[in-house]
Amino acid sequence: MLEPVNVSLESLNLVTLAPMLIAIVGALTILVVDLVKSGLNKTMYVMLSMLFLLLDFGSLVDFAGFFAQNGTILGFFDVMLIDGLAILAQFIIVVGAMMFLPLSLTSKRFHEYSYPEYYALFLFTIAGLQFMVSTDNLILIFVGLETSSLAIYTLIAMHNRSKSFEAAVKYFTMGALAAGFYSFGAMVLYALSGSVEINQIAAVLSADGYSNIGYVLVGVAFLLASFGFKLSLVPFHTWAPDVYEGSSAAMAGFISIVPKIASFVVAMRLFEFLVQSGVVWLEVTLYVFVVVTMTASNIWALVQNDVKRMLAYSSISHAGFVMAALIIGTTQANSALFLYWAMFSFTNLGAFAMLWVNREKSLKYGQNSDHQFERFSGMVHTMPLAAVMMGLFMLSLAGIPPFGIFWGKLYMLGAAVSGGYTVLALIMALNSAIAAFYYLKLIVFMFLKEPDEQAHEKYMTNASLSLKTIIGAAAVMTVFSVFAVNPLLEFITSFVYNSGY
Amino acid sequence: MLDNILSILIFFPALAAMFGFVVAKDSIRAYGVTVAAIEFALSLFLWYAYDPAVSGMQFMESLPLIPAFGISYLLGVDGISLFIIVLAAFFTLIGIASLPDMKRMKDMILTLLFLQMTMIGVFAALDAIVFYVFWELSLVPMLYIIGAWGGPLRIYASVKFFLYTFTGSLVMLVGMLFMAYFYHQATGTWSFSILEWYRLILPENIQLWLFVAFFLGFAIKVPMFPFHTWLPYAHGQAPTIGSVILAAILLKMGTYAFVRFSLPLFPDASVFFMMPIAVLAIIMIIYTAMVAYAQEDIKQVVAYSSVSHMGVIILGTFALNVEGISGSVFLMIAHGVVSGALFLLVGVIYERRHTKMMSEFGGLASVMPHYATIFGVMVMASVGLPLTINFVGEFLSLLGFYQQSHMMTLLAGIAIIVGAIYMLAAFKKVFFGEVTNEKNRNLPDVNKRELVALIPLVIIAIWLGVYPKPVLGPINNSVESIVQLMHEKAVTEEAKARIPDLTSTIVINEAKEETK
Amino acid sequence: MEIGLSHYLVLSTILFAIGLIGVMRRKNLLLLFFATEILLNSVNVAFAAISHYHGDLTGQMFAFFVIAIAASEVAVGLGLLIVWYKRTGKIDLDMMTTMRG
Amino acid sequence: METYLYIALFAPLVGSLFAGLFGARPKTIIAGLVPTGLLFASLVSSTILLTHVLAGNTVHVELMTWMETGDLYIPFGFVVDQVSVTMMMVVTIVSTVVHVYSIGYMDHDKGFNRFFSYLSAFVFSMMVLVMSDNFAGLFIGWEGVGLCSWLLIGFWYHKESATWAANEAFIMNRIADLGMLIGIFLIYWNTGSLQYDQVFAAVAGLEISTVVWIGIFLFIGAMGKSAQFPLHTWLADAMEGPTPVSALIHAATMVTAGVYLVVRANPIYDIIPEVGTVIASLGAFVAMFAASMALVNRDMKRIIAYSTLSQLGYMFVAAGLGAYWVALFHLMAHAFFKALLFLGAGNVMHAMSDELDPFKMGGLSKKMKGTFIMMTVASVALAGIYPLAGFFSKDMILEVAFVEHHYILYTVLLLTAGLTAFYSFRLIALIFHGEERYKLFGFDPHEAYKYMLWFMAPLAVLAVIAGMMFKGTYYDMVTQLLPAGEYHVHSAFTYWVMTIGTQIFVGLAIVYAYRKYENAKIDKKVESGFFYQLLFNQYYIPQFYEEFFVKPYRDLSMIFWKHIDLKVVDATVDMIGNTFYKTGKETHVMQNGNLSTMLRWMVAGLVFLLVSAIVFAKANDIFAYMVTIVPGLGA
Repeated sequence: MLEPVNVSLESLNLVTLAPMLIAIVGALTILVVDLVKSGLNKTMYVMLSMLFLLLDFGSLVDFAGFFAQNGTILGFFDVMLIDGLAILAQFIIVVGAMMFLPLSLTSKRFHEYSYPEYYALFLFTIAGLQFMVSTDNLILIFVGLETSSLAIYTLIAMHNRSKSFEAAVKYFTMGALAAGFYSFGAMVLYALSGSVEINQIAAVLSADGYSNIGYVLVGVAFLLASFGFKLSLVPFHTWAPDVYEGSSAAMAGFISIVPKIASFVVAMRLFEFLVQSGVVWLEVTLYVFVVVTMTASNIWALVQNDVKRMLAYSSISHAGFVMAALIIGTTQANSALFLYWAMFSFTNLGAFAMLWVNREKSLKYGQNSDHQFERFSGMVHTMPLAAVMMGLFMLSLAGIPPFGIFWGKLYMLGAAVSGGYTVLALIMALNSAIAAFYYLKLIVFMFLKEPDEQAHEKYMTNASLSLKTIIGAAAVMTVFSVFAVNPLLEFITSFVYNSGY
Repeated sequence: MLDNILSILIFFPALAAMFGFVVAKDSIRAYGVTVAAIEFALSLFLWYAYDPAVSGMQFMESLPLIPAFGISYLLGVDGISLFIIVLAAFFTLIGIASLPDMKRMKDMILTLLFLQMTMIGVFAALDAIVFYVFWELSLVPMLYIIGAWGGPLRIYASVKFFLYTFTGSLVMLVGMLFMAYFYHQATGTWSFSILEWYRLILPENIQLWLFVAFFLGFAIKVPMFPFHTWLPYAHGQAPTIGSVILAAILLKMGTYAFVRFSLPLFPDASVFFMMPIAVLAIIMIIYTAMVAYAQEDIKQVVAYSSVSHMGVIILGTFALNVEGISGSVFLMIAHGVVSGALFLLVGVIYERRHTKMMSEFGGLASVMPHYATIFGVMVMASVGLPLTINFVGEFLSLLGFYQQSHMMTLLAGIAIIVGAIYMLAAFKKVFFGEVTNEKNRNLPDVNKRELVALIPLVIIAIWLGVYPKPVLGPINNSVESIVQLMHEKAVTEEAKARIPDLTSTIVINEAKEETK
Repeated sequence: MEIGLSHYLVLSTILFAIGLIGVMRRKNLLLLFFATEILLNSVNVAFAAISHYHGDLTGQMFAFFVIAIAASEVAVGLGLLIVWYKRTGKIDLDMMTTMRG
Repeated sequence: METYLYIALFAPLVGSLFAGLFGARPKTIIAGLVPTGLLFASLVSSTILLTHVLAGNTVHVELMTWMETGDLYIPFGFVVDQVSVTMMMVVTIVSTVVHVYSIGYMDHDKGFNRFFSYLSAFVFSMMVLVMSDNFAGLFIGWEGVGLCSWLLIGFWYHKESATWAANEAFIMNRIADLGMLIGIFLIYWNTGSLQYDQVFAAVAGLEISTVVWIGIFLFIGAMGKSAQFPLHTWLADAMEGPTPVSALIHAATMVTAGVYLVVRANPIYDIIPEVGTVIASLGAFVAMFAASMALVNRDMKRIIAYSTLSQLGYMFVAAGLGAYWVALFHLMAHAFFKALLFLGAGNVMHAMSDELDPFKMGGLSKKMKGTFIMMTVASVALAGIYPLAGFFSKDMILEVAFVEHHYILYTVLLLTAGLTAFYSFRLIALIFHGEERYKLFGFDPHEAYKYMLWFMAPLAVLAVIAGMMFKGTYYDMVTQLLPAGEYHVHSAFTYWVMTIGTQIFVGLAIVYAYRKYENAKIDKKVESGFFYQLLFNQYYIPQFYEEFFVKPYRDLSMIFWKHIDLKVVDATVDMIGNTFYKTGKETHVMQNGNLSTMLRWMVAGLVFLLVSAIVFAKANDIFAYMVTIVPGLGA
């Protein structure tokens, strides 16, 4: 006989769902509006979505204040877990979404933006990701993950080019496989511990003294494979370049930042307690993953002919770099992860937005991809300001001080050094040097080469005021990041520390 | 004004460069010259206001930048950095003033102004991270200058320059983070302030590792053998102005950093690595001098000669006594003046003939007598003739190192022989003999614009050779305090013995000052 | 012989292995989707069995969610497949290699 | 007195700068007259200082600080004492004469103004060298004269041989300067100062081995400037410069700087007589060695250059044996008659349109009476015939060697004296006597300007009387500073035998030279002989240097550049970069765009993880199993 359900509404603490609900309601509202009156202009949908994201953001600010005072909040059958990590990650997710959404206000018409469903799916993605980070329940993580992923597959496909369909199919199929890995891994852990709550699994395992270490490792291996896919660790990274190439630059930039931070948070929740409890295998494996991911993707990025594809590999490399935080596992490292990603968001936003404004409607004859390096030849002569901006973003990506990513890199290296991972720090540092080469390659094309006279390329054909504003904001953030670092760092550190990481 | 003069010196050119985007192309040179002149005047004012009797930092500025990680915007100059700052301002001025007409003049001038910011920043920074920021940032304008206005291999050269130095400095960055970590361990707070670090006494084995990490960054920048190969490419491909700034100022960053970081932070490691580094320095001196002798391109001769001279600077630095370090710091300035001038001179002929191959020339002394005279003066300064600026530095550097090792100094002293060989051979090939190439028959002598740059350099080269005291005095005071610091910090017996104790000397000097 | 937990787990593992092999071998997109479904459903078997073994409903709940997600995946996947088929007339994986390197 | 000191020192500098102002312009007579006038002022000042010193005073001034760092303190300090005033007199007298002479000699040269600028600059450097009160200041002058020597040897820079000789001179001197520099370092680190007085006071307290090293290194410096073996080759090549330059720099003044250094550093060398003996031996060797090369040479200027070299050897014998005042005395006397000889040679060259081969001359005494007389006087003085200057100074050196019981040295020097007389009068005979062979070659010789001859006259007078008149005064003055030492053979009989014997020997050599070369017969058989060839080719030493130093250096440089720098050092750097790039190129095909491959990579990754996890978890079991199946693996 089942016990009668007896749950008090207060203990449910439904307010913990507020941020995600706002996004979901926003998505539904858009759909409803479309039902009532179809054929509305995309600007309306963009701004509507922006409003909901702003509300979402507002609720997060509220949570942040609450967390700062009272600490972690549980809710909804203790499934929701609003701790510092959740709030930080949601900030990055929502702010990232708000920065990328206006990129749909292009001056050229693109198929997908005229559909309201696009915006609804976009908001669903955000909601899914928010769920993912604010729980330690494996089921909810799975649901959040799949919600966001399925929406993203569709968003990519909506770009309506043969390459984007190919990208979507590839992403989708591999995603399905990763989902299989995830569920199998979760199943193994559930079998071992009888729970799907990460903290309970941890408690059971350590009470048990990790006697079934072999099975634990099998479960962790499956989960690692699954998140390896999401975080694009080599060799689970193969989707990334193709998906970046196949989707629009705006979408690619979004994929490079927002879903990844969610996966990082889950990975932190999942793996760090294992690393901390002395599962050497995981530490070694992660170490190998970090080093291989950074190095291999850097090496592959060297040989790319397309800027967007190069940036795809670069994103993989950055993800690998940040993964180091999971091995180091100190508060400093985990804070560095968020700092790095916040800085990376702005720079990468700028870089992809720059690609986006240079996008032609269709490929010219003889072109294999949209953003070949040759297109940028001598850009400084024709569009000096744009070239300078792009140069800034590339320098920041390369980790040249005082631009944004440098500070993240500095802090992460500092964490590695303080954590005793000297060799890792050196490998990370030297990888930055390799990476500098391909970022420089674009700078070389833009600044050092003469423009190709025959091409008569037009830059910035896709630019509009909102795109320019976004790029300007990204550039300002990138250049003056040094002033933002301290408040950010203090904020992040206190949140991470108070969440017990 | 005086409280913030360093900030003004650093950011004035950068701001001016930003405003410069608005200035019309035909007026940009005047704008650039004016800005650089103001900057130079400011730097002279800095020199004027600098109290030479004080050995410590002056005009300090402090502003917490990232207090959570101990990074602050900390500036200051002492006798060691003061003159390089003045030199940087000076070279930017004459560099812009003597700029030949070229394509995209505006970009060049604005880039130079940005470069000036980074150069002055490096030498004024007292916080390791701020130092690192300017250190790395200086690569960017230089990359552009070499890459956009350079010769046929310019892209290869500029990218190589960038990546090589970048790689080295990343290792250095890890070293800096380590240093901060140890500071954190010792005191419980984060700090990247060099002055704070000075107070930290590290065990020897840690010193050794950190020394190596810093060394890699500095050695590539200097560049020391065997990390020097980017330099000939960079110089060979760079436009005149690029080579001038690179040789005169940018290379000094490495040697300056040795004095600022390696010596006072790691006195025991400095003693430990003294001999290996001296061996490298001697290889640099002799080997690159021989390579310079084999060159066919006059600019490459000067480029390799730079490496050779940097060897003497390194040697003087690692003499670890006042004479040697003062000499090496002085030689930094001297080499800046002389190699800068030589690159300018090569630029003069390149602009006329668009070739730098020595075989294309010959007998120029009769065609361009003024040019030959100035070139001759600089060649003599380069080979270290007494009463020229280089001699003071080389003499003191070698003299200093002689205390540490007789044989090494004897070998290093070969510098004065091999230096004469390649320089005189090159001078002979270009200027002496009959005019064989018809194209050289009617070359115009140096014009006013070029003289504006060259005459001051000649004057400096001789003035400071005859009367180095205004520069050597402040340098000496600051170096004395560094050497004393090293002596006090040294852990091992050997280091204590190798680094002289100046307590008595300093007391005497203070007494002297008081009686004055 | 009584059917115990281990039997279910072995069955699940075998099914998962079959799914994996299918994922690796299949060149037909539709069959590939079948293989992923097998993967997910093999896990469902295990979840149900473990849930029963622990006497805890969470596992079954997980299984339900997996079923739901599998269903939506099929919806999205088939949608993509149809569009792809409309554009190219093929659902062969080897044709889908315009992006590489 | 200080004013005179500054005038003596800086007047040449002012003259040099003044002439330098006109450097690139066509000839202006004023560019020659002003430096000459200023030099005369310098001469007058020096003379006044000389009287001051003769009165037993010295002048010591400190102009300003030069270098000051750490414990090092080097001022621009100048001292006029007995030794330096001697040198100052020599320098100013000879250079004044040479300046005036050059106004005539360089009359038609394009580089007239430039020449005077260089020449005066040289005098300034030389004055710094001799007047400095410390080793660093000495080194300034040392290098300064080197620079001027370089400028003046290569004065006719369009001539390949001239510029080559200039560079050779500079570089050879640099080699020696390194020794000098090391000597200075040694002095500084052991005595804590570079001031002569402090160093000499402290040097007695040093370990003897240190002093030996100091002495050796300083002498290496002296060897370069004074062109002692094996650094002697540059001097003969330096004759590419204009002849007044040869007279002033490469005979009278600069090349004697080495001797001056040893004399100046006498307190050091006094402590280490062993080194002194080595110096003396080398000096004697060089004296003979150079004289032997002079015997057969067919280049007028080179013959005189070898003679200079030989005489420098004499001076080093004296200095090495501790007879510093004798060395200095011979230096002075030699300066006068050797400068005279060179200037005479310059006249001959002018007359013969720069022809240098004396075999193409002959019988010039008729056309050039003044020159003939002066050169003969100079040669007689050089040969050491009583009562000319050479007799007093050079025979004194022979006596020194004898008295100090260095009989081998004595014998060598005696033989060399004969050789000296022989080659000197071989030259005189070939140039001025015999048939007028120049007619065959179409020359039309003419005597030099009158004023040139007039201004050579003081030198001629000095060459005649310097020994006779000044020896006593000089001795009294100089020995106030230098160790006194009367070198008299104890027995009067021996003395007279020696003196008269030497005179006769020298006289015979002169007569033989006249007899043999009056008619400029060339003995083919002798010429093809081994010794003749050996001497004519300067013992093949230049060839040896070319073959074993210059060429290997050039080749090694090429190898270093082309093969080491580019192919090893740089290639390594590029290889590291290329390795990454190539690895990328090779492996990025794994991203072949095929979905199946991608999925397989994912599964492969999973399998890898699983396998490693299992291996890790079961490591102990697996190891145990391995031990059982492979016995002997050890536990």
